[in-house]
Amino acid sequence: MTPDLIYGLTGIAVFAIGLTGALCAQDRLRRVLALKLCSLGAGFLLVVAAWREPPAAPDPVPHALVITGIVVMISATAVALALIRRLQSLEAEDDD
Amino acid sequence: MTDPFLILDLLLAGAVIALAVATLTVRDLFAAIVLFIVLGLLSALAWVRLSAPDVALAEAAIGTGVTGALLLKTLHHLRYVAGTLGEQTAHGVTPVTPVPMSVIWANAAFCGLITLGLAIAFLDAPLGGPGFDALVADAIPASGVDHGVTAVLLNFRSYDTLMEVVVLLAAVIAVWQIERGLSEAPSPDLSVIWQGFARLTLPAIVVVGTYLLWKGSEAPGGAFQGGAVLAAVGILLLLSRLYVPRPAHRALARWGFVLGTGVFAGVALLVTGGGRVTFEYPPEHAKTLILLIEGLVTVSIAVTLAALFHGREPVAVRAKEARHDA
Amino acid sequence: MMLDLIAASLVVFGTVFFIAGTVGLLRFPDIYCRLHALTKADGLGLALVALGMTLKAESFGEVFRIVLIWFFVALASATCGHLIAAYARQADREGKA
Amino acid sequence: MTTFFGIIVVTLLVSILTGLIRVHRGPRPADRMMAAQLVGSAAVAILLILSRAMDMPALLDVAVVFALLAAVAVVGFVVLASRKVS
Amino acid sequence: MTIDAMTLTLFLPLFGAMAAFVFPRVATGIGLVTVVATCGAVWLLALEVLKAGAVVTPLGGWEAPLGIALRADGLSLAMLAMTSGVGLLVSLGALDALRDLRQRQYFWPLWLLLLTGMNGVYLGTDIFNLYVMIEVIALAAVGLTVLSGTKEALRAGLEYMYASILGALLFLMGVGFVYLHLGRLDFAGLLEAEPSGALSAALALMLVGLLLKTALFPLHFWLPAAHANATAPASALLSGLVVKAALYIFLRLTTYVPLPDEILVALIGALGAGAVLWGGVQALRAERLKLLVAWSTVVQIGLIFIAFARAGQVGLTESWKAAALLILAHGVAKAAMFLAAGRIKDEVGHDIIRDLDRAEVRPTLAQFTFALAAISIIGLPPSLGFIGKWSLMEGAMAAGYWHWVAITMIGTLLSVAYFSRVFAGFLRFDRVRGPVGEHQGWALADVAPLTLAIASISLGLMAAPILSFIELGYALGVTP
Repeated sequence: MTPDLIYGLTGIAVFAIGLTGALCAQDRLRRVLALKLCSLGAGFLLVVAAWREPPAAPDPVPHALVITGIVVMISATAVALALIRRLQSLEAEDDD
Repeated sequence: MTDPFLILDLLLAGAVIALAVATLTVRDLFAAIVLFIVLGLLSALAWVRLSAPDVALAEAAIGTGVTGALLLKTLHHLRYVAGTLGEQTAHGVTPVTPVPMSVIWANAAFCGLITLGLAIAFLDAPLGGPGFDALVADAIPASGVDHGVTAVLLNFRSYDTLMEVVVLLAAVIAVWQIERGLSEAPSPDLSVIWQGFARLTLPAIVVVGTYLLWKGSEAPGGAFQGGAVLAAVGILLLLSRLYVPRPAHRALARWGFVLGTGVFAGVALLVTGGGRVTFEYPPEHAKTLILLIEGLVTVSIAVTLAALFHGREPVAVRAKEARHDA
Repeated sequence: MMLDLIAASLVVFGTVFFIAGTVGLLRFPDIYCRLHALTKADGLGLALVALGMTLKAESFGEVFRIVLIWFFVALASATCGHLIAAYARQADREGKA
Repeated sequence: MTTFFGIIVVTLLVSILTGLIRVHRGPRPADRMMAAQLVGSAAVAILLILSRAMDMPALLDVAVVFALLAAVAVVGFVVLASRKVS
Repeated sequence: MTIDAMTLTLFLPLFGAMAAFVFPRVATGIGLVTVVATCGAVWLLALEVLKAGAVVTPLGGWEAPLGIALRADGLSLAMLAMTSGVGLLVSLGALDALRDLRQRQYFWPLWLLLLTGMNGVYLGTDIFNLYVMIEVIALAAVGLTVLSGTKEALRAGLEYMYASILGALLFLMGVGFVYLHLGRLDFAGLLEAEPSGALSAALALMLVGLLLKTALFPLHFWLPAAHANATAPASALLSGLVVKAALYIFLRLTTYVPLPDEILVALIGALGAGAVLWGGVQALRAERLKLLVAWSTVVQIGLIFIAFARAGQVGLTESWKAAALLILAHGVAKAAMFLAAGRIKDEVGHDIIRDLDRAEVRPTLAQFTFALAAISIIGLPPSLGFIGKWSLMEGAMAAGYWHWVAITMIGTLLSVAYFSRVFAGFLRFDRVRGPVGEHQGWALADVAPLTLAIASISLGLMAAPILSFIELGYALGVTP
């Protein structure tokens, strides 16, 4: 049992939970959360792939990829959330 | 006796999975967001255990900090608009038709199958297997920086990083396009204590952000983490309404958004010539150029993330349009 | 060796405070009591752990950063305790009104 | 010493996980937020100890960021939650 | 400072986008100049490829796998040329179609960022870089989808956003598995790789993600609403160009890493057949013109996937040319069709098919354009669509796969049926009409779609040179 094994399986589980949520969730905000879980799972997988048995240093390339992925994901989240807010405002206007 | 760190890893892994399930199943949305933030913190801890402090920093600052603030703000907006902003609020915010349990179970079974397949493929793969380790070790002396992740982000794969900043730019343009108007919400009533807090912390946060940026060339840190920490200052200013965006500030903000991308792309083009291709920094100036790019990209990231949090182009709109935008 | 022992006991005491805070958070009946438990755990627990770790630090830079961390957490926890209490009281009043 | 640190860290983590029950149960938003704050502080403590146990001084920077963000999150919560409903 | 054509193709639209965003008052001018300049850069690059076969630039001087290389060959150039050519004409069409100042301000930066992303995809050779590029495309495309700001557009845009993010994340997970197994991320590494379980999982994740992004049945759920509710130039870009980026990556990946099993190839073909039938039926039932055109995109994508599967042969070595031709044909014709549909809606005031013949205004030229584009989409000679469909069926017949021939024929008949609903609205003269409106006749706005429609037909006459061009540089051959 090494950390990479434990966390690798964790990452896959988190990805799958996020996938289930993205397919099943109805609430708009909850779907965004589910997608964030997917991206977290992918991050786990890449970090695990970079891990080397200490004292060897890990491979920096996947770390850089995960950082890129995190930044890309917050951009996408921000756009999705802006859409949700605007949509809610428009729908509320209709109800009046 | 078993290694306590093994127990730590197992506990963390179990907690991460349990939190992921709880985030999607807990009925109250606010609780879901808080659980998600905690999940982000625990993932950062897990990544620390996997010797990835850079990623842990980025996840804590961007994936958890700024994202958490964004989610909380959106939830607040939705409940405000729906008129259910109270202590015991509605659980969801969008009108939904309930999904039959059978569909949920079918989906879950389907995803379970996928998990199984992925887990088998994962166990099948050579762990600690091939990678870029040797290539990076060979190339680092010529990269201009001493820290692997920074060398990858700003030299070996700087094209990816440029495009990543472009994604941020696209996001802020799209968000400005979607939402507009001035914030109509009243100033929050924050007491003297908060002002003392702000006076002490805001400069300290700026210092920490700059320190992270500067440190990136030899140790974990860098433009994205530093930028996110600086963005926290912007978020605090926006929240406490110490700074209120006005239509007149738009031009400056636009320059702020494109500054990093522009300089990054500009330098990439300017270094060409004399047998060098795009992005090929001359070795003797590599460190200077990388620091220049990082510094300006940090500024852009901070401004952009704060603008994404604010989430609207500050223009004066007609009263009817503005009513529900608050 | 002596230093190690002192550091270890400080860390243990800090951990005890964290556990106490958690128990308080779970068992205390209302929000103000829980807040009380929380701020104690935060402030003292982290202070003790940080103090223990400064004894084990290897360079001045590390000591400085640990002190900075403690300062931040203490400041933030005090401010947030105040803000949360004010928020809860305001919400209570509105609830009664 | 490393084993000792390991046991301490596990204890702190268990305390965090117990505290999460309060996040899940609520009932008020402020309760959840307080519990989250406790998680943040305990995570900072864990990082302080891990930085020695794993011999990675860089973790102190991660701890600084954790400490900052806990503050930002709570301030954000209070500000957003206390804006009046009109 | 000496900049090669390949870098220019990427950086010109990027700088244009930034300039158009910073100077919103002159965004239109900046945008037009940039698109024209990008066309020029693509032309220069095409000359280089004609001379050298394939052009490779290792960015930063770091060779792959550590660095990222850009590579242009015949196929990527064909895609680049289609993108910038169609993009130029849609930009001209946008001059008239976007009347709202705010829409104009935001259309240009978003469209130029979209162009950057698509050019990056066609030049990319690194799968993680492709992930970042499809995210650039996704965000810009969502921004364009909701440009009109209506509730329907926002709802469709949100669905599109969810589908896009999920598709991209599946792709990212696949990238993770590729790294786990191979330790590298460039195409050359994929080509050399030994097949294994982890690699198959990686490929499956990436391909499903791409199918979601390219909207193959049954993952097409987001497409019709998103494409039907956007403003006309945005619809033309989304339907004509954006879905092609994911298709292109699909084509590359399946060539470098052959699908491990014939059954999977057949499955993709079956999904394509499903798209042709289901999309055709939905197009028959559509009430609005733009919705019908959007459903026809679903049909056409299904057809392209049948072309992938047509040879029924693992590795798809034979079928990619038909697929490439269909991609090019659809890109040009669909852009023309959406622009024309937008013109019709603009002049008539609505786009309800049933009431088209009752309109008081007769946008004759737009209707003519629509009909011309329909010729290519249905696949009548001598259009490019016909050549694509013909080479698809020819190969299928030669290999004895009669079921694909039958599906293609049924799809063609269905498309004749649903387009005749529209033509009936255009051509019926028996009802009493009001006086002819003012917009009728030769308006500048009709020039762009008409040019595109004419191109979609006349390109069919140039099929032979196009075919030999896309083979340049071993586009999908042994040495990437």
